[in-house]
Amino acid sequence: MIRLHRFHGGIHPPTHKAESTRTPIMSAPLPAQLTIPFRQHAGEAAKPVVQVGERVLKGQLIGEPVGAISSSIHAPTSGTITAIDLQQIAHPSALPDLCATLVPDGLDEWGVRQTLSYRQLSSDELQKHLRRSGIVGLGGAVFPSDMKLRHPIVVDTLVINGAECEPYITCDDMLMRERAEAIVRGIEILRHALGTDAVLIGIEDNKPQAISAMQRAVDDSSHPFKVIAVPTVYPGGSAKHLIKVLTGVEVPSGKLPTDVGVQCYNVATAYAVHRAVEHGETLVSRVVTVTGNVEQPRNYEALIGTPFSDLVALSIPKADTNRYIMGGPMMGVELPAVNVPLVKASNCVIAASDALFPPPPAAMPCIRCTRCAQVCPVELQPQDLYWFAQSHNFGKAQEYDLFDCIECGACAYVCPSSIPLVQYYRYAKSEIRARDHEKRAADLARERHEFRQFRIEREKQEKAERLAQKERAAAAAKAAAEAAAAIPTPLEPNADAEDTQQMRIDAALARAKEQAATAHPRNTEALTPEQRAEIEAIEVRRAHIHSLAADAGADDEPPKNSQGN
Amino acid sequence: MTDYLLILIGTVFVNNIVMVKILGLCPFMGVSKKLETSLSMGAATTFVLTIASGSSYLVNHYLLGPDLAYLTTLSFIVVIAATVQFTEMVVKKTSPVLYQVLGIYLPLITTNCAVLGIPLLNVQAKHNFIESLLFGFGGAVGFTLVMVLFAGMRERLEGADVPVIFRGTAIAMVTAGLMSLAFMGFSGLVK
Amino acid sequence: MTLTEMKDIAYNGLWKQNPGLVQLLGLCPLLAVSNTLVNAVSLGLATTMVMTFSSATVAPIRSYVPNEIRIPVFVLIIAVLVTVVQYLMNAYLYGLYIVLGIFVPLIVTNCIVLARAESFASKNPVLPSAFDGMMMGLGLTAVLAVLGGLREIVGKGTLLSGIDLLFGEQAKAWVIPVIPDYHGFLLAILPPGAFIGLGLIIAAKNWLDQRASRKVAPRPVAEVLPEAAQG
Amino acid sequence: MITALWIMVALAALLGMILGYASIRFRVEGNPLAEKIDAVLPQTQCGQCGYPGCKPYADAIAKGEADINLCPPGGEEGIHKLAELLGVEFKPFGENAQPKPKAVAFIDEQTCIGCTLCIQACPVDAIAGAAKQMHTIIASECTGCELCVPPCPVDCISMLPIEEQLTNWKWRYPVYALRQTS
Amino acid sequence: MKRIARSTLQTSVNLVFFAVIGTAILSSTYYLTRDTIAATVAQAKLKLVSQLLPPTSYDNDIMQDRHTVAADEMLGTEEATQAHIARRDGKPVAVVLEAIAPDGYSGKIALIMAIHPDGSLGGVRVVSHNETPGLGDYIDIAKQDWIKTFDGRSRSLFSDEMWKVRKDGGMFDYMAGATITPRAVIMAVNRALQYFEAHRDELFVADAQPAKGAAK
Amino acid sequence: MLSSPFITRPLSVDRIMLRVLYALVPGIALYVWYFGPAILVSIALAVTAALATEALMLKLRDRPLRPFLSDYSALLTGCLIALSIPPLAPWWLPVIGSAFAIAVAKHLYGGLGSNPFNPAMIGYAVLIISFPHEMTHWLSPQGVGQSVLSLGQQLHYIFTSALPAGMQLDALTMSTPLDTLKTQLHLGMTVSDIRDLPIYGRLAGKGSEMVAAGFALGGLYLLVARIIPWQLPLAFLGTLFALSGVFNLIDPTHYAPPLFHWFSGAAMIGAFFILTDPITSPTTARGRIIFGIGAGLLTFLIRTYGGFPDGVAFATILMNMCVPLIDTWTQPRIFGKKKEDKR
Ligand SMILES: Cc1cc2nc3c(=O)[nH]c(=O)nc-3n(C[C@H](O)[C@H](O)[C@H](O)COP(=O)(O)O)c2cc1C
Ligand SMILES: Cc1cc2nc3c(=O)[nH]c(=O)nc-3n(C[C@H](O)[C@H](O)[C@H](O)COP(=O)(O)O)c2cc1C
Ligand SMILES: Cc1cc2nc3c(=O)[nH]c(=O)nc-3n(C[C@H](O)[C@H](O)[C@H](O)COP(=O)(O)O)c2cc1C
Ligand SMILES: Cc1cc2nc3c(=O)[nH]c(=O)nc-3n(C[C@H](O)[C@H](O)[C@H](O)CO)c2cc1C
Ligand code: SF4
Ligand code: SF4
Ligand code: SF4
Ligand code: SF4
Ligand code: FES
Repeated sequence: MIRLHRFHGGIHPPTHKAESTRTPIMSAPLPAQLTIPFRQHAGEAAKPVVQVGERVLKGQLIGEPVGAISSSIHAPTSGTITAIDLQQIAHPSALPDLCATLVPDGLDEWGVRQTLSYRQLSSDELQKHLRRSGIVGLGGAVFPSDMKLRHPIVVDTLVINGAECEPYITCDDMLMRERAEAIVRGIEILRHALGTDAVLIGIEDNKPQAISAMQRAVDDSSHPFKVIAVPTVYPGGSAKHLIKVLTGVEVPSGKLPTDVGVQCYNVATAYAVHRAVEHGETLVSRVVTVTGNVEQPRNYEALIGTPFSDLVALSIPKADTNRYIMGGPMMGVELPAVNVPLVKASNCVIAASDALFPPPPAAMPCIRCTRCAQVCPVELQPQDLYWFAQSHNFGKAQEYDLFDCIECGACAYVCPSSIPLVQYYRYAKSEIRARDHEKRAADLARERHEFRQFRIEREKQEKAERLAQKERAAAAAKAAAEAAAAIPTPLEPNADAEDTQQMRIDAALARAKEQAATAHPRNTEALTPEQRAEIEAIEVRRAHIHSLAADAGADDEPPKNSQGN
Repeated sequence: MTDYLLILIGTVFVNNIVMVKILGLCPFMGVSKKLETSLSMGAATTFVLTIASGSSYLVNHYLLGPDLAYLTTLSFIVVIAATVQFTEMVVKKTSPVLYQVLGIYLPLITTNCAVLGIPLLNVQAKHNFIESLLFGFGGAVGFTLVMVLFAGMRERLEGADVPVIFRGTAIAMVTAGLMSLAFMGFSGLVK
Repeated sequence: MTLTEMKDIAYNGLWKQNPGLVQLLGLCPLLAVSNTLVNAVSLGLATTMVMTFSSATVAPIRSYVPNEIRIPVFVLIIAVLVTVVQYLMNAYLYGLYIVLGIFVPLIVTNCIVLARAESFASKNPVLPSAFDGMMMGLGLTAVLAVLGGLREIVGKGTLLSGIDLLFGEQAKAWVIPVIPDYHGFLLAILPPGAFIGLGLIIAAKNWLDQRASRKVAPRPVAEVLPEAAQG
Repeated sequence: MITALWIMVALAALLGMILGYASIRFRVEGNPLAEKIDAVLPQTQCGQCGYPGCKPYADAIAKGEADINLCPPGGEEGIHKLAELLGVEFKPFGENAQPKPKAVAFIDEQTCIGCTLCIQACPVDAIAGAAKQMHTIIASECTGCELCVPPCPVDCISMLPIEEQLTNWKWRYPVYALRQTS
Repeated sequence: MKRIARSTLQTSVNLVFFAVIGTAILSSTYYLTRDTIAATVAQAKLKLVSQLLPPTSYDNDIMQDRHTVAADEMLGTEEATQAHIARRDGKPVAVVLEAIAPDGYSGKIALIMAIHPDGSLGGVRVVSHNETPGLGDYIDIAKQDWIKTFDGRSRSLFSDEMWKVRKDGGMFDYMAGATITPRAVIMAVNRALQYFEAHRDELFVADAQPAKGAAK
Repeated sequence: MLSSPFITRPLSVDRIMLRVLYALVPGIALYVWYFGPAILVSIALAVTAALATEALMLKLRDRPLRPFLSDYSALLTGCLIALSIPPLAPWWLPVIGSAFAIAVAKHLYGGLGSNPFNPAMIGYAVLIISFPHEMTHWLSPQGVGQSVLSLGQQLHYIFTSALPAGMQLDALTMSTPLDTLKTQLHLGMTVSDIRDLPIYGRLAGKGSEMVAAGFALGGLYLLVARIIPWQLPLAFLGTLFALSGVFNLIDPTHYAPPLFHWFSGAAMIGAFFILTDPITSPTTARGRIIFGIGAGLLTFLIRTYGGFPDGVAFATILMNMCVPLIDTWTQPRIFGKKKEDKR
């Protein structure tokens, strides 16, 4: 038996899971129209690769990844792309984002499905396949799963996250109950790709059926995986905390689990991996819980892009429902409208009414009771973070480890003053990020400005020098002319034209020289590695600027010509 | 030995130079906005004050004597001013940031009443050399202590919903008042 | 020195840059000897005198003093002036001298005296300097008077107590019992009362400034900062 | 009286010597403070502060010649930072120097005649284009200083406020319910 | 090197210049006001004494007719003090003594008292004290007349038992809630009277002459 | 639009404060039992003044009245002030104390949650330095004083400061046990002699020891209900016990025993109700221990050597001054950070 560990804090809100686990997962019917956002994962949004009016097949690529952290987007069913434009999506900002609109033809016709035998695949090939298949973490962070296989450090433990700690959500629970065998196969693929020995499947002990289903599947598969019941406590499903509970290892602040040799995947992600590898199915659907203030709370397997309104209608919302929450009540976001589309991150939608989730009473000032600190799983001092955030003292907030906050909301849950703590933290975090961005822009601008001034100064000097030279030459010429009787002096304009020509060449030369000089900073002995790294970073930036400036300089030259003309 | 300890405790807490003797208030109010600044200012003052009380004892005892008592203030202040100016030059050279942060207050250490007040009180209390030094050092430590505590509170107050007309110096004054109220609790501890 | 210059200097000293309320300099005597109106005004006037003369002295010699001994020399001048005042008080106002105690010699280190010598007198000619010294001193005296009066009324219920120290026995009759049969609120007379009282006065000034600034309509850009518009 | 004079002479001579020595020995050159100030300024280089760019303004502040509330692009935030750095009180903007919303320049491509005047005005080389050709602004390099606007002979440059998008969206400050209901 | 030396010298000379002028001014003021100050100080003390002894009751220059009293435990003093003698027609009328009550509520209470040759008190005054304002400071004549209860009391008329506050069975009033202060004062005065009894002859030295030289 | 989380646990500031008020009930009941009902008048006066000042200040600051008047914090401040001053005091004493506490110590700082000093203790400190005379006349416990006043006579005294003809204030009041101890030690008595005086009971002052026990009982309820953290009372009472124990062992004739310290003065109410004010005490576990130890040390020093009979109030506000620094310097390790990583 494995020894379990504990983490500080945590809360025990009422779970409300029983309501939506009474009936099996139901396939949602094909909606009349699908809206597929191109940004459904962490990192860069995907780039559309289809045209409006184009017919697409189910599983066909419609958006391809851009850059390192990105993923693919696929058509959830066969049909016609009718628009690629800005549409409202499930985001707290209520701002629109780029989406494809797909009108299904009702055939649900699959495109090419490339199945693979994972044992023959290298980790690298598997990564490529997952990226092509649009597999992202379905535990909430939607981080591209292929990236999580790309790790420099040996990973010796694979943790599978079946905790599902948030109230109301049951999609993972139902998935484990009904498709345990497929999940185990997915886990085996991930294990193979990571090359780990130990696999720990952590499931909260309030899901006995899921635990036994998973145990049975593991036993049947005869893989040496361990299914472990972990104590029910929110946020026990947070990757770092689950790892702490299962292995006793604390992932250091600001580091990734892989840095301590552990990797963590959600059960639904494992299932999606299984479908992608062994059935060739790209990620076009997911299981989502519809619960809360509805007549028939249950789980649906629904296509990505399905309007939430369709799903909710299936479960029949009660009359007093007045808003909808995507995700759980602790970390979810309120939907700006009920017809926004289901995305890969949507594990749950809760119909809410004021009776179910009473609006919080007016916030009172913080009385420093530290109930928040007692429940914070990261052992932060939420009351201090709040104090700094509300007074815009961001430096101090950062000093007090604001960025270690996982926004779990446990603090706000217990706060007797009903302060929207998490919102303060999010506010402070976005401000700090924006400021960092501005700071970088300012540094860049300074360098560009300084470089420009340097260039102008140098050009002025050179011009002056040449003028002096010319005068000297003229004097010499005059003397010579006087000596050799009256020969007309050369015309000024001519000299000038020559001069500008010369000047350009000189400038280019000087620029090259200067670049050579700055590219190798002096004074580099006896530096710490950090300083070296910093210098290197600066060099990279500088080189970039110079190349830009050089371009601009090239553009600069014509004007001189025009003056000369 | 216990006498010396009592002098130290007495000057730091019971007869705290700022809160009870009401000396040295301008830097106390001026340089206490940030914890770090107040610590540095405290250190600079401690340095100057200890030297000032030692050297003024020497001046008073060996140079002036009872006949020239009327020169006390003049000679003390010249010695102190020179000490401060010297410290200023050294700080400016060695730590420009500290110099900037201490700003106008560094030359104003000269006019920190405590720096003259303590030597004068030393003369009044007929302290010997060691006692004078301890008195100066203790006074400065007391000064640093309250300034650091005060700075801590002011930093925290930054986030408070203080009525507009009280923001800044007014609430700082009130806080200083409540601090001196608290320091009255020490009264009688060392007679 | 033109009239507007004088007005500016006076306005700065008495209100805008008031030493006690805005610059927060010269706080020690301000807080320590403002327990009665008489003490407060006496020390204030003594300080004003010193400031006027010190500024007047510093201004003419300012260009002859090398930088590195600037402060010692200024302080020396101030110290001489203060000690002279001290002896005069000792000789002719003995009772008051005893009451004001150590704070008379401490005028030497009253920050505001040196601060004005440094920041004004060392950059301006004699007349404006002397006037500035006087106005700053009067500004401090005014705050001292308000604080002293306030503390005396709240603390003791009287005004002008101790006036006999200045004008002899017969002046005892001048003491005004503002609140008859008053219990006395000692807090006001003790150091905490001084701090809190000054805090309240500063707040009151803020309040007045706030009200005043609301009344003034925003002026057009060019008028406010002609230099900036040109630069 | 004579003794008094002698004592003071001796004291003064001694201290004078110490100070005279120290003033040479501990002399400092340059002003490291200006660089610290410059690091706080937004580097928009717009000259709204009345100085030809951020660095000159920083120098002026360091010398005590300029006030800290003259840089509108820095915002109140910037004044706070300067106040903190210099250990002085915060000072709000004057009525004539209020910050504007952030913007980038945009060249109307139809109107641009390619005169290159804007290129010469831009302090950070954020405009690309050749003579007699249409110019464009590298939006990511533009600091929004507006210096390119006045030189343009055909008024084709306009400042577009930076709009909020998903990528630069920020969480809002929670509205304090208490003050609302009052 | 030379630069340093020159600068050093220059600074020095400069500072000396100002110091000389300053000292000269200061010294002159001092010498000009010295006598006035001495007179004022004596006057102040005389005023205090006049509260203890009616000026009409003696005819000598009481400030000059004085001698030094060594520190004594009975007086509570730690340094030598001055005793002044009042005479009428050459005969001693009273001696003015300084005493200290060491055990006030907040430290020492300095007293001055006039004692007639018969051991009765001319009067007592508190010169300085740190008692709680509003509570223990009623011993100060500026606050209340309590201290006048000592007028005319003597040890020959009242036994030790009577030299207590009423609460402890003695004859002195007190203010409820502040008995420590009066206890200290009463005890100090009683002790001073005992000292007087023991040293009566030394105190009234017949040939006590006007002290030579002015007060410092 | 609201942001997550959308559910909260049903607890609120007013409920916390209300429970603290409930916890004061046993102490107050015993107070009435031993000293008569005058204290109830005092509480009523202080609470009324506190609420009125709170309302006035909220109005001046342009803040909503209802949520803040009904959070019971001003009520609690008023109660604690009334409990720390003599019950038979002129009416203006509790009124000035509460008004000062709420107006200056609380609202100038921004009201609930922002005040660095414990308002009640500031109120007490202002009163004791301004009106030492009124603040040192405590009612004798019933059966000890020479005479007893009826409730009517007490009310009459409170509002007019006039006693029934021929009665002396002294006959009704006495110094507190701590004060008496100090005075008598000053006069040369030994601790054991002093404790034979009629005003002393088994542990400390007659009557007042039981009141302290009542507060301790209420305090235990607060501990069990997790309204207050355990570190504060433990560190405070522990330090007080240890210090007085050591001194008592060394010299029992001049130093009172630990239990005497525990059950006299404001030690119990201080340990459970005053030091624990969440707003003015540290937020970290280690900080709370330091705070408690500091307060215990200062209380003992002031009681034994200082000028005031009890030191709890001054110890509290002196330690309040240190809270920001204590908090800054005792930040706990966070998840995933090693000790050395700490700033
Ligand atoms: C910026 C970023 C970079 C990451 N890089 C890696 C990586 O290189 N390798 C990896 O295995 N996981 C990586 N992850 C994923 C994390 O290990 C983690 O699984 C993921 O953030 C989801 O965690 P959950 O929300 O706790 O938040 C990265 C995550 C983020 C946000
Ligand atoms: C507060 C919090 C609670 C979480 N709860 C769960 C959970 O219950 N189940 C889960 O799979 N992931 C949960 N996550 C996300 C995990 O940290 C992590 O992102 C996920 O397990 C990584 O797997 P994936 O990349 O396959 O999604 C939670 C994250 C946070 C911050
Ligand atoms: C703050 C404070 C200051 C006090 N100051 C004095 C004082 O100056 N003189 C005094 O005799 N008692 C003073 N007391 C009172 C003593 O503590 C003590 O109660 C009193 O002297 C004993 O009087 P009783 O014997 O009449 O009860 C003070 C008490 C307190 C609380
Ligand atoms: C456990 C606890 C103890 C408290 N103790 C005090 C106290 O000692 N003094 C006080 O004025 N308020 C006290 N309060 C009330 C409230 O916190 C106090 O009025 C605030 O300091 C006002 O901002 C207490 C509240 C709680 C919950
Ligand atoms: S939201 Fe942040 S501060 Fe609050 S409990 Fe969670 S991790 Fe801690
Ligand atoms: S739970 Fe709320 S009231 Fe309590 S300390 Fe935390 S933020 Fe403040
Ligand atoms: S106003 Fe413009 S030029 Fe001046 S500092 Fe600010 S950004 Fe730089
Ligand atoms: S493009 Fe125009 S607005 Fe942008 S930085 Fe250049 S000059 Fe300024
Ligand atoms: S420090 Fe400025 S007057 Fe005392």
